[in-house]
Amino acid sequence: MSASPAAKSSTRTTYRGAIRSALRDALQRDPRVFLMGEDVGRYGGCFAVSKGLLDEFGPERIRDTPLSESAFVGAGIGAALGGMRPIVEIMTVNFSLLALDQILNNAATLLHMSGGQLPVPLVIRMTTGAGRQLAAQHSHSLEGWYAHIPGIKVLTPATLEDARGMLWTALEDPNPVLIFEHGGLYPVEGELADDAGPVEIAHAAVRRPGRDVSVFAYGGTLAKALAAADDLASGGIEAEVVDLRTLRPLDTEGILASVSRTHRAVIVDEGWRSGSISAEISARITEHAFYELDAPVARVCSAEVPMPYARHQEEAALPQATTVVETIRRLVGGGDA
Amino acid sequence: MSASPAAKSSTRTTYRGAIRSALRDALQRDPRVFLMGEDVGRYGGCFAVSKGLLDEFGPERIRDTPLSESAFVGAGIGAALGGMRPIVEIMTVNFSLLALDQILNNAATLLHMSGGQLPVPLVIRMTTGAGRQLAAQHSHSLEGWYAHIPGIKVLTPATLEDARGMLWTALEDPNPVLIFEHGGLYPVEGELADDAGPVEIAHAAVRRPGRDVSVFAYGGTLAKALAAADDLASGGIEAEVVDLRTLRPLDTEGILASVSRTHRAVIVDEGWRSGSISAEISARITEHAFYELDAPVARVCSAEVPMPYARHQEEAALPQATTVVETIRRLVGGGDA
Amino acid sequence: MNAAAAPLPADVGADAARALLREMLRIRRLEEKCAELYSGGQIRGFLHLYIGQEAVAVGAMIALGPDDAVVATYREHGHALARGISAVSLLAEMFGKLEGCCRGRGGSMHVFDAARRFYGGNAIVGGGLPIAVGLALADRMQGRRRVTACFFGEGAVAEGSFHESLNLAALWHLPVLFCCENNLYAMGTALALSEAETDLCLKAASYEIPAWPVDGMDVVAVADACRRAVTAVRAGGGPCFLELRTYRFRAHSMYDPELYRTKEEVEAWKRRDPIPAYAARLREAGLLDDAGLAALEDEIARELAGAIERAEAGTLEPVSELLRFVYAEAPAP
Amino acid sequence: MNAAAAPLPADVGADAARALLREMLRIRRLEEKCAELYSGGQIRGFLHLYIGQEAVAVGAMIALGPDDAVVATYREHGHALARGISAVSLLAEMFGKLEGCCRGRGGSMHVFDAARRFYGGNAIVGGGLPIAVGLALADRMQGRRRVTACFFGEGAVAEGSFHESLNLAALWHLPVLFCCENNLYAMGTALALSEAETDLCLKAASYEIPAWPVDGMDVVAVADACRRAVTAVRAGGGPCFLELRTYRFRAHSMYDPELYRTKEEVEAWKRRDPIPAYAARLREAGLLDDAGLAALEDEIARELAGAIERAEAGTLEPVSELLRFVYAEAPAP
Ligand SMILES: Cc1ncc(C[n+]2csc(CCOP(=O)(O)OP(=O)(O)O)c2C)c(N)n1
Ligand SMILES: Cc1ncc(C[n+]2csc(CCOP(=O)(O)OP(=O)(O)O)c2C)c(N)n1
Ligand SMILES: [Mg+2]
Ligand SMILES: [Mg+2]
Repeated sequence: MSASPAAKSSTRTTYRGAIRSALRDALQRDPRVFLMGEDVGRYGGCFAVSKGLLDEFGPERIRDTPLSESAFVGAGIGAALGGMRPIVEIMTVNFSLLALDQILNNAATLLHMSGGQLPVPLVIRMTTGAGRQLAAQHSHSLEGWYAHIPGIKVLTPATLEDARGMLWTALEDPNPVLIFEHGGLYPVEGELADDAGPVEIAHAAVRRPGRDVSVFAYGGTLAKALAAADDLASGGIEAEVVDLRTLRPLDTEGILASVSRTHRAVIVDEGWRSGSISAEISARITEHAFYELDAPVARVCSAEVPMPYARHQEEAALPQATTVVETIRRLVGGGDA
Repeated sequence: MSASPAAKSSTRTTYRGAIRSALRDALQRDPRVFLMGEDVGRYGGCFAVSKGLLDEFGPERIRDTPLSESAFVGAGIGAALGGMRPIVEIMTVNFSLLALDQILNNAATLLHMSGGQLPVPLVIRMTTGAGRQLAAQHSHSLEGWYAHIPGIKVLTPATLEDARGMLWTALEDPNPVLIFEHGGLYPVEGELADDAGPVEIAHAAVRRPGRDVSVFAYGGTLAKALAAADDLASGGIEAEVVDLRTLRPLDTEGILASVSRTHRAVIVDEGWRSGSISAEISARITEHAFYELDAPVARVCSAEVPMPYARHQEEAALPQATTVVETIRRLVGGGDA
Repeated sequence: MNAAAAPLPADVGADAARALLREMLRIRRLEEKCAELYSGGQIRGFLHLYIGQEAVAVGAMIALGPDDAVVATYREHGHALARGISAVSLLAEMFGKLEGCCRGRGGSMHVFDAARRFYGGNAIVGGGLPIAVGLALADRMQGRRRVTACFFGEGAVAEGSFHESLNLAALWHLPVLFCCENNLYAMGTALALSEAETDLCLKAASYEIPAWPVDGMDVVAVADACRRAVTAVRAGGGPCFLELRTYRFRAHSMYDPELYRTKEEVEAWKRRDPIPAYAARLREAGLLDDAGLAALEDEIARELAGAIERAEAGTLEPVSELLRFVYAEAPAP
Repeated sequence: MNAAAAPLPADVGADAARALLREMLRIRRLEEKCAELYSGGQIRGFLHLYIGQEAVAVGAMIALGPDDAVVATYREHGHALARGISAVSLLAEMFGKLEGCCRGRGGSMHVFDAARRFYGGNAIVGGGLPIAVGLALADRMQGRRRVTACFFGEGAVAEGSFHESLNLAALWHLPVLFCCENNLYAMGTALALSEAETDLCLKAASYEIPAWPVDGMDVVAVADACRRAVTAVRAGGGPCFLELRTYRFRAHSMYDPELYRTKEEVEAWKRRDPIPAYAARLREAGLLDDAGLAALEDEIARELAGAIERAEAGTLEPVSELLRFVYAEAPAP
């Protein structure tokens, strides 16, 4: 673990692989860390993220749980209170509703209502998002919705670096941290520095600078925003793509800094439009940068519909790069989005 | 039940009484209607809303349930599918998280994902809100959060007429309808027409006209908005107070109509600020009426904190008429809110 | 009479006895096609095959009448077919076509058919149980002598909704038949790793629900047990619980590398395959011969080929209709 | 030896025996004061009195060591006092004062004391059980021979979290002592209206958890049962479940009109009041006389008067600190 001379070398891996090595790393570094969730062990993880970890760390630290989302999330809270550093995996966000009482009424409140006595250093990971024809009960994107809850942090890694580094940072955070991994990202490949380590989680990141419009995206929508920016660039519009990274607490300053450069903003959000995190971002921009805006803030969100199975309907329901392009063209062209 | 000559007469009652008579009325009118929930029967309802109904309608139709929020809400869905018109009472919104999977994954999706085959004519009532020193786990205002979910409707009666009339309308609606009753409103007294009947739920209502600023409120915040408007009027500022009434679907047109009259908007919302329904309203106003606005849309929300027990801290955490007044003064005075 | 050794379910004629074989075979062959179609990319999303468990759905469905209701899980092709939903309607659904039973919106995991009182197709483990309780409550309150059969895997037993639902059904004496298909695994989690008490009938007993285990690889045993249970439930005695001991021969879904069980274990269970076992019994009883079986296979192959062709020829729901039925278009009946 | 008739818990000396009475009396008198203070508006929000159930908390707490953990509900004044949280800290909390154990943020329903491993004060029925399981898991994984005692009412038994938690604790052999305080009502809902099977120990048995009923009106029986159970749990045998049969003499909370039970029923239970019953046994054993009792009452009255005075003199948390501790200020230890 010491800084090696080969520190600048990198390895080709996937988002999945980056999370797996982050897990392995955490388990090696801190004996208080353990992973618990449905099928994280013998099955190898529903999305193969934890494959191999059971053999390496044994069933005490890689704990297959019964189908009991409420109990094992609550047990994660209790274990955190008891001095452990649990990583609880909820297989997908769709099942997290069964544990929401524990998350909102306990994890998020214990420190405050105990007058500062009881920090809950718990990490909850879950897969989120649509795009794989999994239909109405398996396609939710609720990370923006979770960001409503004070007392928790909400992280949405969109890159390999963040997939690798956010877990470490989350484990060092004394608060309950929810990490949403977009299911569509697991197979995404890229280079990852061999010495990739923890990343700060307080700031949004400009993934592509531009002067004409700010495009805010996160997790599964970042790639769409970048594709849209590429497309627009060929038409002479320079979009600045900002990866929000953390949905709670939002990096308001980072958002405003970008808007103050571009004077236009679009948010690309896989959540249902009404009451989405994109609404919050829009509201904050209006509140703080109203007089800087050359056009109303626009949103590209999911259609407000339980996700249909059929591919063409799912595509129609989700934000797409093409919709982002059209929206920005309208915005920069001067019309309302 | 025929239109009587005394139709214009009215009776002094409470918000609680209005709901009780709406329940009684529904139970009398339609044999498919029944009420089910914790302590709705023998106890008389946690907030005495259903007091007396067990004696009148018997235990088949006034069903005390075990403490099993997930099962009895799901049973409400099933009973609706089976031809009944269930009214499920979740004692308070705080416990509704235990039933959220049933609400979001079943009630809200069944019609769409079955291709239109399975409407779910279910009414779920629950108490919401803070203000009675019930602390962090008993003070949530999640109605705006629920409004994120497509497939359900969200009603927030603020007046006696709506408390009396929305239940009827909800029962005639083929969709799952959630009615949030603010706990602080139950004892509020007023006159209610003896022939008060169903009310439409598609539109917001102007409760006090004004030309200088639109104040949007609902449920428990309406009275605060009206109080603020009174106060402001003495200083020459005429606030138009709009009662949103229904949080999903939002009456966008009604909201915009008011803003186009006043050119300024404030939303008063008991939810936590980030990701609240007030953010959605702000975003919509920006999207549709940006060029009409003389000032950025402002929000007065709850502090983002698990609600503390101590009275002074609870008061500090909640939106208050005084904060609304200050916000509007700043807004109309020309500064940012 | 030893039910497990009986050639036919009690009181069932020769044609009905053969029909049990046909139904099991239809499910088997349809799902084998599904696996191919999935590899070919025509079916997508999650696909959970029922292969190995056919005796359960087929045996149970003959115990139900047309007015009874069925609630199932994401592993419900077998139940849907056995309940009378056509292969073409099912396949078109999996192809995402408008002609599918749910307009292509549900796919493999969400099969619904209101006319047949087939209420899903629920993809949240344990999510269907409260709904079954409610359907039964509606029947009870409306004085209808109907039964709601609720199918779920043994993995669901650990969920809170199982506990709440069984208690509610028992407390209110509701006409629910709880059919727990114990195929020993929930994804990769063996029953002993998910339940402190692995005798599932004992669990049911803790709600005072009569419960008994059934050999789920024996369609006759399943049919007899379900008919007995349905009779008791319909008579107003409250819910019953059956533990149907079975096994899935295929992976949990098309993504599953099956790291958690041995080939030997799978092979051992395959030797108890309910279809050849039942076919042999029909032969012994003189109700089936080689020609009869060949004819049956042929009939099913033709049915499925036709169904696939028609499903493929189906249309796509117009994108303009994406938002239809988020809310109902007409008052509820 | 018949435990119910024993004058003292086994192996407990005279002082300790008298301490049991003192603790029960402290709780009783404190809560009587709370009721007054509520009427006077000094305590607000929901207030759930433990009066009638004191033998449970007092008997159970003496079975625990300082390293063990306690999880309780919104009806937890008794547990908090018996665990060593001071009356002044508790009262200041109920007055909403900074000097309260939670800075006045929790109030009556949310008493916490990290130093005493007192983890609430949970106001969601059933919400504490999973947390207790996790605390026990942490102890197990860190090789500490500690026990977590988890208190909840019989109403919680219907919740899904009860089921999931008992299963998890049993499956993983975790050191949890589940203390179910069966006071026969959940608000206004009698046990028979909420459970199909009202024998709660049978329910626990369905997770293979050893369970036995205890006379919760008898502090000696409670203490003996808890010590036996704690010994088993600490030895690594996995969880135990105790059904502590008790009764609350007062309304559910200060708002409850008590329509659901008769005065006669309440009176009948009051004749089994654990405090006079135990006092009588101490007298019989020669450990208490009139003067002793009067001295005790006096001592408690003085303690409480002092505590109220100090709590009243407490300060209010500055409004500027409202947002403190929404997130932690320092890394977790
Ligand atoms: C609440 C919930 N948690 C997790 C999942 C993911 N999942 C889908 S099927 C399954 C296994 C269920 O096993 P079982 O109930 O035995 O049914 P089987 O698949 O064996 O038919 C799991 C864990 C889910 N769909 N819902
Ligand atoms: C999940 C949930 N549902 C409902 C309530 C409202 N409620 C508070 S206490 C209570 C009764 C609980 O009864 P029991 O568990 O027997 O405990 P007791 O009050 O008798 O001590 C109810 C229904 C709640 N706090 N949490
Ligand atoms: Mg299974
Ligand atoms: Mg009780």
